[in-house]
Amino acid sequence: MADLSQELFGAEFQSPVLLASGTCGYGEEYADLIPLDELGGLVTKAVSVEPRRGNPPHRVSETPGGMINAIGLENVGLDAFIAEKLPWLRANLQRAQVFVNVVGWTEDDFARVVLGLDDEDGFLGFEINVSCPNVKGGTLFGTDEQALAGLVKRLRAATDRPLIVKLTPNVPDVTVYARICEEGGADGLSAINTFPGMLIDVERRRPVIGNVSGGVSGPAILPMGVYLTWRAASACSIPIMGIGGIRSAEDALQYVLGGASLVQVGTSSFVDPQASVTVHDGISAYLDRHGVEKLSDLVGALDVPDPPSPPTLDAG
Amino acid sequence: MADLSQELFGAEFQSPVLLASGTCGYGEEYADLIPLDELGGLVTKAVSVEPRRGNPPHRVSETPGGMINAIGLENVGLDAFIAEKLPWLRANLQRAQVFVNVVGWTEDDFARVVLGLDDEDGFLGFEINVSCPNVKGGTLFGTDEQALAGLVKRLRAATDRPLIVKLTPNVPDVTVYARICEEGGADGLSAINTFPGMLIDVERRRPVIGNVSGGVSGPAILPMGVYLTWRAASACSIPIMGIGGIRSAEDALQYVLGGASLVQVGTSSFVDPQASVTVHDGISAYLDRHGVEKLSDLVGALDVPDPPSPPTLDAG
Amino acid sequence: MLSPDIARVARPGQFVMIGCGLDTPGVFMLPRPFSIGWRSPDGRIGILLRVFGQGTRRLSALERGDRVLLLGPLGEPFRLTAGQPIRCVAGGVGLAPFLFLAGEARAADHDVTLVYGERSAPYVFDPALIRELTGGVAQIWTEDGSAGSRGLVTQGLDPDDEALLLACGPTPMLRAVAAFARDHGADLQVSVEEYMACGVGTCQGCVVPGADGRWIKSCTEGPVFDARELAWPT
Amino acid sequence: MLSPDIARVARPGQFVMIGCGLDTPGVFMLPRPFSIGWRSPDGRIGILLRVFGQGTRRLSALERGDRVLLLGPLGEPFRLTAGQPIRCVAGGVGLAPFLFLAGEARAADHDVTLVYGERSAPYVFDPALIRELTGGVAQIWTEDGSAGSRGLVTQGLDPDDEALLLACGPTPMLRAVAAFARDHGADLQVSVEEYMACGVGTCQGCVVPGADGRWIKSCTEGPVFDARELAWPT
Ligand SMILES: Cc1cc2nc3c(=O)[nH]c(=O)nc-3n(C[C@H](O)[C@H](O)[C@H](O)COP(=O)(O)OP(=O)(O)OC[C@H]3O[C@@H](n4cnc5c(N)ncnc54)[C@H](O)[C@@H]3O)c2cc1C
Ligand SMILES: Cc1cc2nc3c(=O)[nH]c(=O)nc-3n(C[C@H](O)[C@H](O)[C@H](O)COP(=O)(O)OP(=O)(O)OC[C@H]3O[C@@H](n4cnc5c(N)ncnc54)[C@H](O)[C@@H]3O)c2cc1C
Ligand SMILES: Cc1cc2nc3c(=O)[nH]c(=O)nc-3n(C[C@H](O)[C@H](O)[C@H](O)COP(=O)(O)O)c2cc1C
Ligand SMILES: Cc1cc2nc3c(=O)[nH]c(=O)nc-3n(C[C@H](O)[C@H](O)[C@H](O)COP(=O)(O)O)c2cc1C
Ligand code: FES
Ligand code: FES
Repeated sequence: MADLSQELFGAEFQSPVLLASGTCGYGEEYADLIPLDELGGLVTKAVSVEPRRGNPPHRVSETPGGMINAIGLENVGLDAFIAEKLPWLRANLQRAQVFVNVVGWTEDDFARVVLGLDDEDGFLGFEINVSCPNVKGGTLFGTDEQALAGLVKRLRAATDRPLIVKLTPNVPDVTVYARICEEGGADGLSAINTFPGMLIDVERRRPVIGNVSGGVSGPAILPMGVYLTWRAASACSIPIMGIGGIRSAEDALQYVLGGASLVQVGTSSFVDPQASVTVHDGISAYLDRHGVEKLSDLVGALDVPDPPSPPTLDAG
Repeated sequence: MADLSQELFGAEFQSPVLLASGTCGYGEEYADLIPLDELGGLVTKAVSVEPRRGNPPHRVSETPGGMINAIGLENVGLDAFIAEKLPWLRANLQRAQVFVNVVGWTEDDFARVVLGLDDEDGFLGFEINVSCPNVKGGTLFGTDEQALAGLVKRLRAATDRPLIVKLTPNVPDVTVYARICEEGGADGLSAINTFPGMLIDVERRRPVIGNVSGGVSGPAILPMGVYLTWRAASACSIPIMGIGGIRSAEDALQYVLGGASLVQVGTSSFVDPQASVTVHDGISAYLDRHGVEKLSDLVGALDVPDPPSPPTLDAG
Repeated sequence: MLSPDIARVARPGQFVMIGCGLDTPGVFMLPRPFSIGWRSPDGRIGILLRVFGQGTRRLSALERGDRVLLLGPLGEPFRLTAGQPIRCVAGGVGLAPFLFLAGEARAADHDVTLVYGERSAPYVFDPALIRELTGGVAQIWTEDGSAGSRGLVTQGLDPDDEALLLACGPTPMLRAVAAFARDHGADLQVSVEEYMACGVGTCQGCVVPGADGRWIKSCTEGPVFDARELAWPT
Repeated sequence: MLSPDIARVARPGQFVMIGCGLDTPGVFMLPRPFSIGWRSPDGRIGILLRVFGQGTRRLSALERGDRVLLLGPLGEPFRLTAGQPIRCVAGGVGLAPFLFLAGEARAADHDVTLVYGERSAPYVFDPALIRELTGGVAQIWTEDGSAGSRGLVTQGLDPDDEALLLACGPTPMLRAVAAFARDHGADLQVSVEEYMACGVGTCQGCVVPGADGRWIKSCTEGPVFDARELAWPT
């Protein structure tokens, strides 16, 4: 049996497959449905300093090959997270690694969540969600080079725990942002968050989503996620969690070959709660079939052959 | 019967449905399959100053809910376009409007194509493809505010014909680029071009696409296209051609309600060459069913209701 | 659909998520929620499926023997007190949970009536089947009078009746029934419909406005709510 | 598949694009190219479908009576000179066009032989059906010798034969046959396989390298080429 475990961020990941933020609640909700503690881990729903009510419905809808969501980062807030959610994670997940997804609208917001959690037990590190507007600049943290650089440095100073920045896809050149994160001291990257999108109900001539627009996820964004992961990996040397549209081991392995050490399964868990388990098992089968001893041998192992010049008829 | 015709860019569009650049060749290829001259029009494959050989295969492949392509802007070049392709368009399309999609790697490249064609008959205007790298800056014209502003002004000075800029989707804020185009004197916008993406053949551990990465199109990008069109429309007052993933009249009407005056059908023509005709007929049926007299009444007619505050249980 | 595990423990008002999994080539579909409409002793459950959009069109094209992904039973059922008389108000496919409930409640000696509204006759579910499944008749209303009485189901409600009201149907109907219950001091439980992704409480997609100003997840805290828990427009 | 228009005018070597259109809810699929494998007088055409990935898996799940979107006949057929003797070299589903061609060519009094290679026995197309469709036998080769002779189809070629060679199959096989033809000065036409989107010349997706350094669209200028038109690796 091939070895799927990896030592990353100073911790042991028994599997490369994690559940993506916002698609597994705070873990507890899936506890009866899947063997959570056998996965690589999970990323919690975003946690902000104050509780957030979130957006009016409809908050989710199907799109071609995917879905759109505008939950509005509804969450219980830092204090209730510590009091009500973290104890469950601490008590129930021994081998699966937990990242807390952190969100804010100012640098201070982020820093307060990170500092507030830093001394608690029950999780490994932080995944910083920078796909939210910076109230100072109006842009998203994740699309504003200066705001991102400032934020990463500030959070790096605030914690010694693994600090992962989750990249926003709608930038002209993701390598710029990947490098900013690495230079600011981030331990890893998550690529990618959702794409802004919108659906219109043509019969009523109204947006389907209560918040008008939302984030598109699911298989539809798979090729974009693989591309951005590959680009980010080419620009920095910190580990990457590949995210976007993963349904199968084959999808996950595209991310791994492109340079991701870990992957996260999001939308597919809605379609089949077992998706993450199926992905794990399929990766294991792939390694056995190809005689690959350990998964880490595949990370970034994409072969980009030079096309023959002059071109000839090649074996596909 | 509702009126689908519109007067735009100083010309008559008998239908709001056009064929998208790169998906209908130079028109001729589809002549036997669809009643081209009954459509709103078509946009030619990109034309560059010099002929281009394009990328090695594979150039196209299916993705979840869409496809990826990396043709590499293969085209016959300006001179051959004038000598071999334009005469057919001139002779065969009397009522359908033709835009020439123009591509280049320097401002001069674009200007030479525009100037070279300006005195020719057989087409209405130019659609400027700015999703290509600017050899000067390394970025794409379409993601570089200065390069885009310079290019639009330069081309505006070069021609009095309708000048449409085709927006690139992977920017943090499309309104910035929409405004640059309007201020530079563009007559209209096309939104959107493809999303950068990549597919990996995990069995061979190689990119599927000869060019490694390519552009993702098809239904998968529909919600992104509608969103970006709506955003662009909110930022400027020149007409917009909505593009991305349109399969049906309903899809097209999402663009129209979001603010597009015209739409372009691309990938769907590969799935069914009649797609554009079906979209046209469906729009016509929708207008009749809803008692809308003319299509232009629907352009931008999206109703964005304020959610009730405090929230109550509303009728979906 | 054969699912002994669901059939055994299901209670009226609960729902299932029905999808086609991740294996069908070229197909992506979020699962869709459906009220459990009936169950049979041999471990089958039934739903009432009306084609509305893409998802239901796809599910309706499934054939006997096709495999679907079933998740359930989910959510909170209707809550009945022993012996309590019950008035069920159904609009359209909102009939489904009452097919299940009316049969079971009648077997448990509740006094049950069922008022059932549709736009017009072609939509009306077979009255013979309703009788078979619920052991009683439904009082049918159509907007155009093409079947049963002409008008809205709310016209079928008796202001002097002090029975427990249960309602399931389109939101405008629920609003009308809620206004009726409020005006007449009646107890009302409603089953709401909101778009869902996960069905199990993880995505926070399915919220409805609570009377206390919170958004409430309808998949885990509902779909059945006491009408007083929700914020109704005034 | 019933398509009298295609069946009437189709010629061996041409192909059809088969898709499922835009109407199936939740499904997006580019059409896939398939060589025309046979035609019947009542206006049907047949293809040889081997499940390879998602697309062919989906198409193979179609049932009698399902509607597909058929575009064709497309591309350039094999070009035969009257009376010319022909040696067909088929690898895998590359057999398809020769089922069509061998029958028609034999009927037109060509001397036709068919060499057909597969990985192993389970893949081999029914020899009785080959006989029925082509009016002759195929000389079968398998890589593991589990059916017919053991080895590659190229071993079935006679260096002294001056007949026209026609080949269809995986690119490595085509390369081997092209090398053979070059070495022995034989005329060769090959049918190539490249990923396609439109199938009709608009997308420029399906190019193969021409001997003159151009990329050539295989859907309109091919799929059948004179081997000398293409650039082979040396
Ligand atoms: C608790 C519950 C019980 C239900 N019980 C039944 C039942 O017994 N019989 C029945 O026919 N239908 C029932 N529905 C509605 C059903 O789930 C369908 O999703 C709905 O009719 C939409 O049809 P569609 O998926 O074909 O629409 P699409 O156009 O394919 O839907 C697009 C998107 O909108 C969402 N959506 C649209 N309308 C609704 C709606 N009314 N409710 C939930 N999501 C919606 C879909 O989930 C999807 O994400 C129930 C819904 C809920 C929440
Ligand atoms: C001219 C021509 C004739 C063909 N004739 C036959 C035939 O008679 N019988 C048969 O079984 N197959 C035939 N094929 C191959 C067939 O079109 C399938 O597309 C191919 O086998 C891939 O299978 P898939 O679509 O299931 O793979 P998927 O994995 O679903 O394909 C993914 C993508 O790759 C493309 N692709 C992958 N492999 C090929 C390939 N070999 N050729 C073209 N596109 C490919 C697909 O079009 C799609 O875009 C022919 C191909 C061509 C070009
Ligand atoms: C309902 C939903 C809620 C989400 N909430 C969050 C969130 O709170 N924080 C975050 O960083 N990403 C969030 N995401 C994004 C996912 O974590 C993931 O990046 C994205 O969905 C792409 O992966 P997928 O295609 O596998 O779903 C959410 C996604 C969905 C569908
Ligand atoms: C095969 C192919 C070739 C294309 N070539 C061009 C091109 O030359 N110039 C251009 O501006 N857009 C090109 N496009 C982009 C389309 O015009 C369109 O913007 C995009 O495909 C989104 O629309 P769709 O989803 O309807 O296909 C091409 C798209 C495809 C699929
Ligand atoms: S549907 Fe996901 S929380 Fe209710
Ligand atoms: S497949 Fe489109 S040009 Fe050949």
